[in-house]
Order: sequence, then structure tokens, then C-alpha cells
Amino acid sequence: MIGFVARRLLQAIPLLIGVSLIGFGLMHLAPGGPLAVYTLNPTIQAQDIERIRIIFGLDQPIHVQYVKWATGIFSGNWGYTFFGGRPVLDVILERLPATLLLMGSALSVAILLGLSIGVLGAVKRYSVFDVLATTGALFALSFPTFWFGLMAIFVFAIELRWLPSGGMWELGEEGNILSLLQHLVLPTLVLALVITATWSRYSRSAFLEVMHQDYMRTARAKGVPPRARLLRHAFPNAAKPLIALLGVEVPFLFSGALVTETIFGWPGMGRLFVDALGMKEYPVLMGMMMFTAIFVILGNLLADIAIAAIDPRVRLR
Amino acid sequence: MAEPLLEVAGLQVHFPIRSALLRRRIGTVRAVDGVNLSVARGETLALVGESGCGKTTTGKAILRLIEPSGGSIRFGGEDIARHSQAQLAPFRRRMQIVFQDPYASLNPRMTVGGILAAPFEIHRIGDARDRADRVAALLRTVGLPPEAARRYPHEFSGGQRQRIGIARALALEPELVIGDEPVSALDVSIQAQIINLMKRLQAELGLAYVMISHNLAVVSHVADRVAVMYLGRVVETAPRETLFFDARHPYTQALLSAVPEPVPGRRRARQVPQGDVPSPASPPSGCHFHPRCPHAMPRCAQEAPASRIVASGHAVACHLEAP
Amino acid sequence: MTIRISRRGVLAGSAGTAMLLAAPTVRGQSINRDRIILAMTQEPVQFNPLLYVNAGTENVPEACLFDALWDVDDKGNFIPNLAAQVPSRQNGGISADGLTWTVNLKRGVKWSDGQPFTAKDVEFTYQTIMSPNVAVRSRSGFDLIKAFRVKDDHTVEMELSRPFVPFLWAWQNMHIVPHHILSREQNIQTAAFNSQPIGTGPFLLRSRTAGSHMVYERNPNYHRGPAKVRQFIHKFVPDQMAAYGQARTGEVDYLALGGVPNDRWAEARAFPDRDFLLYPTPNVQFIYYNCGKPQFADPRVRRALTMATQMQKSIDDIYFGTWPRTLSYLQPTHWAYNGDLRDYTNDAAGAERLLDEAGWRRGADGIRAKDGVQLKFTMSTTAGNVARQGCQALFQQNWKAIGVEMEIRNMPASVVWGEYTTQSRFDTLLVAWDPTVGLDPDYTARCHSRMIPVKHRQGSNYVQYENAEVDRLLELGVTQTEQADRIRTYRQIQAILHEEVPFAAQGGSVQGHLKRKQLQGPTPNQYVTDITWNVYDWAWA
Amino acid sequence: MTAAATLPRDARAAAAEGPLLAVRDLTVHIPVPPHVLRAVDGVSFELNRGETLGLVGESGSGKTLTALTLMRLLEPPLAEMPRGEVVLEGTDLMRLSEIEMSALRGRTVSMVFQEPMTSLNPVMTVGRQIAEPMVRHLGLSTRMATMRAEEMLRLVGIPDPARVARAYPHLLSGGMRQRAMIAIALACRPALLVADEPTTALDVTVQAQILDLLAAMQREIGSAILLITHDLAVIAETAHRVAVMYAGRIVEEAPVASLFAAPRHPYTRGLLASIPRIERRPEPTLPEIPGMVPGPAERPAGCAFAPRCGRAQPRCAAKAPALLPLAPGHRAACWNPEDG
Amino acid sequence: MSATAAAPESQAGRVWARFRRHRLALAGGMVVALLLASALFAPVLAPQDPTLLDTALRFRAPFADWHFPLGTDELGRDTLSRLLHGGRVSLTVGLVAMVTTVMTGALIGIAAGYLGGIADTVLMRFVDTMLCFPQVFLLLVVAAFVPPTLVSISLVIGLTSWMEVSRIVRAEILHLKEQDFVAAARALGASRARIMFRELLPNAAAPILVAATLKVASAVLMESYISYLGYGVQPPLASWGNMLTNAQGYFDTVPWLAILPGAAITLTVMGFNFLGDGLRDALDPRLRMDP
Repeated sequence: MIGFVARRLLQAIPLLIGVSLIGFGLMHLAPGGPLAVYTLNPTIQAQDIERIRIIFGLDQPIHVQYVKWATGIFSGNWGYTFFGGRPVLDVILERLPATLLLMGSALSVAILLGLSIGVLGAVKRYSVFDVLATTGALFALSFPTFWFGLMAIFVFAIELRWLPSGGMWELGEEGNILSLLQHLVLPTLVLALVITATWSRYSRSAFLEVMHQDYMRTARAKGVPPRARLLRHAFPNAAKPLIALLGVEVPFLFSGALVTETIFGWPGMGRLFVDALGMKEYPVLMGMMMFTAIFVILGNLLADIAIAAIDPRVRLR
Repeated sequence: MAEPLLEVAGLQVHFPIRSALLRRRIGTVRAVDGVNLSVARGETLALVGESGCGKTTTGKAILRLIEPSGGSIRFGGEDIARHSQAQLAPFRRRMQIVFQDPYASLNPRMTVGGILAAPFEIHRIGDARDRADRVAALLRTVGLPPEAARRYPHEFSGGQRQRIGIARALALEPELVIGDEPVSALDVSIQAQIINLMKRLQAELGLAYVMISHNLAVVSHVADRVAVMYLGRVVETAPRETLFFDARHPYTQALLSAVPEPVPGRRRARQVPQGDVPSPASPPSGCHFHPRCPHAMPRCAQEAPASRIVASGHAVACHLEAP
Repeated sequence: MTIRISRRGVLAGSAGTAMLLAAPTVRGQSINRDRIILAMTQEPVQFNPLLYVNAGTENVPEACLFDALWDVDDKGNFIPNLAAQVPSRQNGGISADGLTWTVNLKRGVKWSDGQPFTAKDVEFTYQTIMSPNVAVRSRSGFDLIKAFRVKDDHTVEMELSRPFVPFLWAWQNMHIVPHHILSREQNIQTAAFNSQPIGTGPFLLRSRTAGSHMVYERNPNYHRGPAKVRQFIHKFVPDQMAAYGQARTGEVDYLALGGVPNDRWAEARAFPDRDFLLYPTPNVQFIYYNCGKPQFADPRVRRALTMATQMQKSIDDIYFGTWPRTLSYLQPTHWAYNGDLRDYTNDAAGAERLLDEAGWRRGADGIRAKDGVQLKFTMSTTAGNVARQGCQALFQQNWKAIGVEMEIRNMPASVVWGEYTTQSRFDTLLVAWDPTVGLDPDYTARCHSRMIPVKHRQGSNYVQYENAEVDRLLELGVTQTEQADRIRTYRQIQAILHEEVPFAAQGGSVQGHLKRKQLQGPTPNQYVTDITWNVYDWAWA
Repeated sequence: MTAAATLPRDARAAAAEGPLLAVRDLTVHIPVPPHVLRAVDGVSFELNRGETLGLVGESGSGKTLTALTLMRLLEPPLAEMPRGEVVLEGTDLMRLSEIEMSALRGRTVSMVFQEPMTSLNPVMTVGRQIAEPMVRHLGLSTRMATMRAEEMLRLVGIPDPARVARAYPHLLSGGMRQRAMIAIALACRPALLVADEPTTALDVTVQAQILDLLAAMQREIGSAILLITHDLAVIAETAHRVAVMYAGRIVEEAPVASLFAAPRHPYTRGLLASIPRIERRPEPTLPEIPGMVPGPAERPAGCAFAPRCGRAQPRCAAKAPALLPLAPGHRAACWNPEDG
Repeated sequence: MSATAAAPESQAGRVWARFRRHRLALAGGMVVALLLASALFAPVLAPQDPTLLDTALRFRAPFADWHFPLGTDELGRDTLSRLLHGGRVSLTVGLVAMVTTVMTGALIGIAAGYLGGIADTVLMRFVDTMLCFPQVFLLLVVAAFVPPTLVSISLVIGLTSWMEVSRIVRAEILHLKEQDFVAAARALGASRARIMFRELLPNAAAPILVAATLKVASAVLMESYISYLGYGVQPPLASWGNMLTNAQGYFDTVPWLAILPGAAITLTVMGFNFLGDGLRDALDPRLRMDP
């Protein structure tokens, strides 16, 4: 187990190097750059732009810039933002809790709902419920998230005024759990919608797959009644691919959170990314890419460990 | 004796077992561990043994479908064990294989005509018209109508597919055909048809067969000589009749006694070996069979017995046969 | 196991949902007179006034936390702030040759950490601006200072290399930073000060919730007297519609910058308990013609293209008539605006005649060409700006009618305003910019022939416009100290630009702000980008 | 638990009380547009207590479907297809609800499947899997059932039962798994054990062990066994009586000695002849049955074997023959049976 | 059980028979066919030039004026014409992106799966690396890299979403290459290329086909996302995504401007999703209904 974790973490190093190289290359080779923001300032002149380019180190060859950045990362220095000169790690970490909260709550809702719908669909295959659930899931998957989000704001926040339209807290109510929950409802539902749909489909097929296995027939042949077959025999086996999915889902969640946060003004990493991308805050963008990559790697690692815990055949090698 | 068509000496196929952390090689599965065989032209050598004994690996290694780790494979006098793919090309025409599973061995997305024309396309033999003629002839040879060429494999029964598989193996007019359990997936009534077909083709075309099988009864009908494998090693080689009626190795004897016979009440006093075949990843020391052997001696656990010739064409690797 | 935990979480969550739906919604109905909540769509990323990038957004912390030497009020008058009085010829602050400027500083001003404010801070601010290691957004004006002398603790003297009237503007826009803190920093770029600022301003930064809002607490020792509310909250609502919604419900007291969407102005004006403020900005929106491209070298082409556009219609229908039409780079309300200019747009026939005359004749495919060059070009602006895209579509149609093909090629802001603009790679741009030095009519950086960055590595004359007469007038304008002289000079410049159209002005950008009726203080000021310019004065009625 | 199920009994004595299992006119017709696949076509047979009936047939003959049907193990949509009666100890299984059937499965009637590698739940210890039916049907505590599970493992010849009970299936060899399967099936000492190709996937030496084990367990527990296989040699060694299936029907049924000594149906005879045997001087060619099993569309109106039959007469193609007694206990469905 | 029974119909026939039973899939297929046809014939079907604007006629409601059957937008352009032409753009993006995705994914998947060894390790590490980026991240970063044209957006979407396909294909190839027909081809001396593209590829067609239909759906959605975030197809070219973006400001006052393109996106994505689902059921032997 320790050996496995160690090896996976070792394997993560080239992966992270790859991510950083691709990310760095894409960003720096792209036209435009952080200096464009200064162009909007009426008093700026060509000589000012040149001076700032040198201060930001953008005049150096790209490989020199990369090596400088990478050495920084190795010594725990994630660099400073171009605009504001704040440590990148601080900037990211102050946004992280909000994103994790949103992702966590959306994921919880989605897993619970999706799993229930999927299992029920698998058990009552081709029933009215199954057809409705399948159709509904496809329907949900066909909605652009932002469109659904805007509709939700329009209906629940503007017309009905049941829920706040955005933000995380009522001003001055920071720390009030009720206020937080009120603000959490709409973005959670919007983000959860698509994941629920995905999960219901995956869990349906995972259960269908398991229920056709020989050992399920064995369980039936020894007189285990349907409910116990589902819970004791099918569930642990079906959970495996779903847990693997959970690991793979991380980047997808980030993508979804990005759009959702933008719509609902949720102060998380998604908005930080959109803002940083708009301003070409390379250090922040790089930091976030590394962060999500680390999350993805950890997510997959945890999923693998969980799978090994469930399935004795899987040895962590 | 004339030079054999195929002579395999000391053939080894090893698969590495790698460590968790750095994928270092920490062990070896000796799937095939020093196998010696020879096949004369027109002869059938049967390779028998239980699952995991390495018989299929041996067969595929001879064809270089699996890379051998050591030993020599002399085919027509030339050692092909280390030939490059390009050097192998001419040998591909001279030896072919028929597989066990008639479903998996035919490409489901190709017509039978396409499957049978592939050998000619690969070796650039003839033009399209010529190839079609050849395909028709092949189909006739294995007892199928030429119209079969237009159809897809799934439209055929298992026996018919196996005929197609045989036709493909014969397309390039090989001298040696390796049959990897060619009838074990078939129903009994079909099995007889295919055995008869293969025997007929052997007689007509002068083929040599290496017949890999776990079914001793089938082997007894097709083989000229039999080699018995256990955990990567050949434990006994003998002419057909000798092996079935005068087996010397305890494993061969056990195997024979376990074969069920379609005669009610003839349930023989079995000397069925206890336990299961051990894993080839961690075979027992010395003679691999010693933990299950009724005649095991202390020596058997320490020392692997060498193969000894006990009679003409009969070799046994057992300490009981030690002088 | 994961799934069980999450189930519990969700159960708690759904119980919560039930509770909230049952809870009464009291949000935003009553006024909390202890604080003012200001909403904007963007979030400031830093609070060091020397380093700011987003004009408008970062002006808020700047105005709350810092002071400049003097400010500009809504009439365009300079009013002293940290300076005891605004230097002028009359009060002896400016020498007769206009080269020596003396500033007397207010006494008894303290930094929020209790340290006294002195001339050293002003000197340090100047030095920092000129330091090669600090990414100050602009040195415009400051680069003319030949010598900076601290006469005593409360007097500084600056000697300019040449007379430069807009020098006043340079200092009103530049807030003073504390010498005693920043001089200790190795690297001002990454100093902790940038996120924990210390200033002399009317407010202190109390807390900051990234992505959400910032809370300011009143500075009891403010040199102009303490602010009238205890708390000032700057809230970020990234979606304009959402922000407008919050201003309607009262979740925020004042919606500024971005403001009310143009199509909602009529609606917003009608709210009985809200004030709708028409807030002019210094920005003017232009079509930029790249005079360095062969199609646009001939002023007649630029003029003909401009004639063909339906400028007034674009304002009426796309900006819902909310913008004033302007014919120069100044808002029509600016003191130097040339009111004699005549709008020649919406004249397709005239445009066709002019193009024919210039030798651009329609080809077989209906597109005009001359010497094998077709009158075909691209127009770029920030991708995703719906209103500008609407304008582009209209202009495209206008030009198609006269045999000119324009292709819209919009790009993300960081691309289009990058080297694409600064190295003059565009054909045409649709762009909104404000004058170069505060609200001074000086436009040297944008249209002097020495200011073409691709040629001279300085300036921001991205359209590569060259005209010797304009150059001469620009050089003259900055030396004239009498407003009447200056008006004459700049009207002349505007007239030439109106003829030769290196950039065709469309309209002056105006924002619609919405505030509670009871909120006093927010006052439109077209001379600054800073909507909180008088934040120390804001109060509840 | 019925007394009958627990006590080992003399098969012949039990037979006097009437059969344990009576299958009557079992039919499974599956619509496979545009055809109807008559997968099981009016199958009837009886099985006495403590007896082993071999059900033999080639692939596609319907033997496995018959077994799954009488266990009521078909999944939807197939579950709706079967007709006929399956009377076990006086109860028609076809009329039971799934819950009622669940109470019977594993207790009165159990099943062992062909694939030992996939038939055990990979994420449950072997011990738990054996204990499960005992907890469910016999009301044992988990602790008791686990102890009994170890006993069962010892009974099926597993050398280190305590260790194996705690092990997961993937650590066991094929033979060991099949033993564990048998332990599960016999845990509640069922009256009937259905064994569907229990040794087909195993090596020949292990097959011999498992067949011996089944025989030993039958002596110990007294269960009747329905042994389904394609291998006549396995039948010869294990069964008391044999039923031969071809294309969904039973074509011949007889005591094992009688069938092997004097098969009356041409198909049975052909089948027996085509089995290769170890002989000193084998014939140069094996006797073969020409042609192949007909597909669902090609199944003739009369005897399904007629097209391949050397003794076929015109009426064979016209009308399917009934399964009629030709000698005591020996029935065959043939218009023109072989001589006895 | 009945496997030996030789089926008289062809494989395609059986697939079609299974597919036909899937009524939603059939409906999806029909919707897709209709959409493709309407996009193909958009210039003929559209009553107006989609870029022709007349602000005097803006915000006409649908069904109010037969000149503008579905009303007009904020610049007075005909919504129906824009929907039809927008469909052309969105579907082009979807199809081009799908082809890019499938070709890249299949090629890498086959190469990794069949060649194994170092090639496999390197390629799959590359896939892992790409998977570490949330797709929207990559998409936006790359979108900032190239000017947003129809082709570049399609390629960008395609090149950022092939990883899943390559994993599917690789898994399929790993399974297939152990099959004896591949060994047979090798025994005959077939070259690697022949084995990869003639023997293996056609057998991996089913999952590729399914992935392809689903990729069209996700690419259409993706285009609307990046349009929403301001990096999409540029005006005056109408795409459903940018129609939606433009309609954002009129969400509460002129809702049909947002509802119509939103519905078009949903319809398209659903059509392709149902089609893909039906194909999956029809092509995946494990989910067969027949015994």
C-alpha cells in the first residue's frame, strides 16, 4: 500500500511536468498577453509597455521563463501575480474552500440522486420509470449549464424571490449557516443537474452489467431475495466502476464549477480562472492548472485505493 | 532417420513479474522451461497437458507469435528463434496454425472470402481473380460450398468455422500445421468430422501436425507420437501406443486414469492426483510434479529429473527411471 | 464508505432547503444606515495605487484608502487634497516660464498607522514611479520632471524639462504612498503592502473576501474630517443582469460601473425609490482605421467609410439612445469640444461619390478596388461585447451597401489589445478610449507622428496617423497656459481630425447608475474614471 | 427442513413414494423475429430421491435452458416464456412467486454452474457465501453459519477450511472454487441439486476429483442430482439414468447401462459412436454424424434429427415422433428405432 | 445457447432490427436527419438573409408576422433564418469536431493498444496529462491561441476531447488483439499496419461509432459554452451559442430570443444522444435482448 502510493506519487511527477509544460507552452505561445490590459489605460505608451514587459520577465526566452517558474515551484514558491503582486498560492487557496464546498455539495446531491435513479432504472429495466429516467437524464445532459443557470436565476431569484441570485453570503452574515445554505441551493442544483444525469446513466449500466454476472445468478440460486441481492451482492461490485468514475470526474467537475461560479457569482476558483484568463495572469493560470492536476491525480489515487478496499482482487501495485 | 522438419531444443518462454515500486523485474513465470521436441515430415506430434502447462505457449512460440526467451527452433534445418520479422516471412508460408476458438479466430468484420484471400494479399500472390479461384478451391478442400466466400463468419456454425480456419491455414500450402486444441470447442458429433477432415488433409497434402490438446482420447486418434507437458516441461515423450498403454511417468499415468470413459460401471480404481496444478509463477522445486506424485521421493523435491531415453522414441523425465 | 457519508450530507442539505424555503425573505428591504453597499461587476486585484490596472475598478480602493495631491470635481475644477492649495501662476505655485512647480502640503495629515505624512512620501512616490523595477502603469507627465527637490517637510519643488500644462492632471491621478513602509521593501511589486495597504484616505481596509466583497471601516483621523458612514462595502457581482437585479431588490445600495444595461434605462428611471444617475465617462468609442494599411492611406477612403456609417442610428438602436453623439475624441460636454463640427455620416451616396473620386471603383463582384487592391478589411474588438458586435453588424451592412467588404474578427481582450493593437496589426478596431492625460484635451500620445509605437517605440498612436500640422498644434497646446488659447488650438486639431478621420468617433460612453434615493454623495463626474472620487462625502439622507 | 432432505435414503426405496421432481411438458418458445426459437419443446422427465439423472445434449439442445427454467432463474424478458409444470415435492414451481421461490432455492433445490471462476461473488469471502443460505433458510446465527461453512468446506475436501473460509474467491484455483460452489449448493442439504456442466471448465484430473466428490456428497446428503453435460463419458461414470436431448426435445431416456449398451435412437447411437476412445488400434476414421444441428429457421416439422439420420423415413420429416417406452424404463422418440 | 444457429440475416440487418426496437433512438435518428437536412438546405429554407438587420423591426414576437415567422432579434434580424444558419454552423462545429476527436482518439488508441510497450506508455501518459486539464480550461486557453473561426473552433474542440475516445479504443484493442484472428494474421505474416487498420479497426467500429454520435452532441454544447464565455464563433455568423449569448440581456424581457436557440441546442444534443444510445444498445452484444 505504501509502496503503491509512493509509486503513484512518483509517477505523478512526470505527469505534472507534462501538464506544466503543455500549459506553459500554450499560454506563452498564444498571442496577446498580460500587457494587453495596460493598453486599455489611456496614458500608457509603448515605452511603458516595454518597461513592464521586462519587469514581468516576459522579455526572456520562453524556456528561461519556464525554468524560472519551475525552480520556484520546486522550492515551494508558486510565484506572484502580475497584477497585485500577491503570492499565487494565497490567491488560489483563498478561493479553494468556496469551490470545494460547491463541488462537494453538488457531487453529494448528484451521487445520491443519480445512484438511486440509476439503480431503480436497472432493477426495473424498460419500465415507465426507467424510460422516463433515461429520457430525463439525456434531456438534462442536453441543456447548456449556463442556460439552465440563467433560467434558475430568472425563476427562483428574480420572479419568485425565493432564493438569492448569487454570491455566497448575505453581506454582514458571513458565518451564518442558513445564509450560506440559501446561497448554495441554486448553484448546487445547477451544477448537480448534469452530474446527476451522468451518474444515473453510469450507475444504471454498472448495475445492469453486474446483475448479469454469473455470481448474481448464484446468489439467486441459493435463495437470496431481490433486495439483499441488490444491496449485498450487486452493490459492492457495481460501486467499483462508479468509484473509478468519481476519480475521473474531477476535471469535469472543475469545468462545470467554472461555468456555474461565473453565473452565480460564487467566489471560487472558477471565477478566478475566468478573470485570470481574461487578464492573462500567467502565474495564476499556471498555479491553477497545477492545482487541478494535483486534484485529478489525488482523486484517481483515492479512487484506486477505495476500489482496492472494496475488491480483494485489486492489489495496489 | 531423416532430418526432422521441426526441431525444438531447450525452448524457453519466460514472462517477467515486476515489482510494485519501480517495475523492476523481481521474478519470472517460466511458462515454457526448456522444451525439446521434434516433428518429422508428415507426422503428427501431440502435445498434451492440463491448463497452464505451457503447451499453447510452446505452440505459439514455435510460430514466433510469442517471443521465445531461449532455445532454438530449427525449421527445415534453419534456426528461426532469433529471426527478424522480415527473415521470418518465408517461414510464415511453411507453417501455419489452427486455433481452438472458432469464434475468436475469424475476423467477424471480414467475409470468409476476405479472410481466405488475406494470405495471398499479404504474400502478394496472384491477382484478385486468381485469388477468388484459390479461395473457392480452398473452400472445396475443406468441404464448404464456394458461395460461402460471400458470407460472414457469424453465419456459420462452429464446425463450419473451424473448417474455414483450417482452409486459411492451408492457403499457403504449409508443411507444418500447429493445431491448438482445434476440436475442443466443438460438439462431439462435429469434433469427429473435423478430426477426420484433418486426417484426410494430412494424408492428401503430406502435412506434419503439432496437435495441442488436453483431450487424451482425441489425441489417441490422431497422434503418431505424444509429448506430455507439466508446468512448462515435457515429462514424457513416446509413440502413441507406448504412451497410452505403457506410460512410465506417474503424471502421465495419473492423467490417463482421470480420463472418463463412456462405459458405465467402468469407473476404474483411479489414481487421481490430489490437489490442483500449481501456479507456473511459483512451481514446486525439483520435479514440479512431486507434491502430487504418489511415488515422490526426497530427491524429487531437490533435483529436477533429466529426460532419459527408456526405449526407442520413449523419453521420460522421472527419478524413478534413474539407472 | 463515500456514498454513505454523502447521503447524510445530502439529507442535511435537503432538510436545509426545506427550511430556507419556509424562511421569510427579508433581504434588502430596509436600509442599514450604518453602511453603504456599492456593487460593481469587476473585482480589484490590488490596492497599491501606483500599480493599478483596471481603471474604474481599482479606483475604488484607491479613493477609499489613499489621497492624491489634488482632485478634480464634477465641474472640472481642481480641489486641493494633500496639497494645501492647487499650484497656479496666481498663487505662485507655477513659475512664470511654467517650468518650476512648487507644492505646499497640508500639515497634520497622518497615515493610518499613525505616522505623519511628509514631503518625503511625495518624493518617494515620484521616485517609485520612475523606478525601472516597478510596473507603474504610466510615467506620462512625470517623465518631464528634470529635478525633484524636497524643500522641507511640507514643501516640494519640481523642475520640468519643458512647459507641460497637463502636469496637474498627472498628479491628480497619482495617489501618494507611504515612504516609511514601502522604502523597506526589496520589491514593491510583491510587497505585502499591496494587499494590506496603509494610506491617508477616508477609509481603512477592514476585510476582504476574495471574489465576493471588501469591507472598509471609516478612518476617524481623516484629514478632511471622518466619513459620514461607519462602513463602506464594495461588492462584486460579475453578471451585469444579476447586479441590476440586486440593485432593484435593494441588496445593494448603489450599482455603478457597468451599471444598468442600456435597454433597461427606461425601466430604471421609473423606480420611485431609486435615483437613476446618468454618468458620463471620459470614454469615447471610435472606429480606428489603421492608416498604415494601403486601403486606409488615403484620407478620402477613411472619410467615405465614415460617411457611409449610420452613427446616430447605431447609438439610437444599439445603445438605446443613451449615448451622446460626439464628433471628436472629446465628450461634447468637454470644455475644449469643437461644437462647429458637422456630422457628415449617414450619407451613403456621398460616400460612393467620394470613393469613386478617390479611384476605388466597383468590381465585377460588387466590391470596390483600386490598383488591384480590394476594399476589403477586418474589424476587431473584444469578443463577447454584444453591443459592439451589434454596431459591427450595422457598419458591415452600411459598407456592404457601398461596395466595401468588412469581415468581423473579434478576439479575447488579452489578444486584441495586445500586440495586435500596439504593433498596429489590425485593419480597423472598434474601441472605446479616454483621452490620454486625465481630462486634459492633450492628445499627443494618440495622434502625434512621433508616437507611433511600430516606428518610434513610444506613444500610443496605433492608427499610425501622421500630419505635420497636427504635430505642431499638439506641441503648442501643452505649452499654452491660457484656457482660451488652448481651446483654439484643440478645436483646430479636432477639425483636422474630423476631416482626415484616422479614427471616427461614434459616441461618448455614458453609464446608467442606480442608487437608493436616500443615498447622498454619488455624483457624476466626467473628468475622472473614478466613481468614488468623493466617497468621503457619501452619506444617508 | 424436511426429514426427507436430511436423511440419506436408498434411492430405490424413495422411488416407491413417487418422484421427487416431475417435469411435465416444459416448453420455452422464444420469439426471435421472424422466427420462433423452440429452445425447449415439451420436455418431460422425472427424478427420484437420491437419484442422479444425466441430461445430455450438444450445444443448442436446450439442456441448460431446461435447468434454468426449472430453477426459475431466467431473467426478463425470457422469464415470461416457459410453460409446463415443474413439480418438486408436490409443489409446482412454475406457479410460485419470486419470493416463494427464493425461499425454496438453496434450501430444497440448489444449483452448481459451469464456470467456477465467475460464479462466486468476487468481493465476498468464501465463508460468507457458504454461510449466507444457512443464515437465510435455516435461521442460523452468522457465527453458527460461519462455523458450519467451515465444516462444509472440509466436507467438500478442502484441506484448510478455516483459511479458505476467510479467503476471497480469486485466491482459489478452479477446482477449489467448484468445491466451494458445491459447498454453497449443499449447505442446506437440498433434496435436489442441479449441476449444469459442473466439470466442463476444469482440467481432466480435477474433473475426476469433482465427479468423485459429487458422488460422495450424494451418498452423504442423499440429494437427487440433475447432472447436465455434453460429455457422455461423464454421464456414464456418474448417472443412474440418462436423458438425451436434441433440438429442444428429449429423444431418448434410459437407465445408464441400458442406454450405453443398446441405444435405440439413431442420434444417441451416432453420438456414442463418434466419441473418441483410447484404443490400442483405433479405426483410421472416427464415425461421424453428418450435417449439423439445425438452426431455428431450419428446424423441420417432423423429427429434428431426420435430415442427419441414416434411418430416416418419409414420415420422420412429416411428424415428430413421441417419446415412447421401448423396453422397461427405456423410452425413445423415433419412428424407426435401432434394435435393442 | 442458440449461438450455433446460423442467422440468415446479415449483421447489419440484425443491428438495424435491434436499433429499430429502440423507439427513442429512432426518434433521435429522425431528429438528427431533419436537423442535418435543414442545415444543409438552410440557404433555401431561410426566408431572409440571416445577417440582414433593420433595427426598426427589432424584438418582433414569434408568429406575429409572416415575414418573420419566429420573430426578430435585438438588431431586427430574422430569428428563423438565424436559427437555420446557426444550425449550419453549430452542426458543422459538431461534425468537424467529432471527426477530429474520433480520428485523433482512434489513432492514438490503436497505436497505444496494439503497439504496447514504450509507445503505449508514452501515449497513455500523454492522455493522462491531457486529462489533468479540465476541458473548459484547455478549450479557453487554446481558444485564446487562435482567432475564433468556424474551423479553428471545431478543431480546438476536437483536439481537446479525444482522450476519452483513445481510452475506449485502446481498451477495445487490448481486448481484440488477444483474439486469435489477430494471431492468425500475424502467423500469416501480416504487417502491423495491416493488422491495425484492416483487422482491428473495423472491429472497434461499434464503440467508435457510438462515441462519435455522442461527441457531436458534446461538441455542439461545447461551442455554446465557449460562445457564452466569449470565445466562440464570431458575428455576424450566427451560431446557436452566440445567439444565446446575445439574448442573455433580454432573458426576462424578450425570453424567446434565448428560448429558441436553447431549444435548438437541446434538440440537437438530445437527438444525437438518443441516436448514440440506440446504437450502443444495438451494437453492444452484452446488452442484447435476445438469448
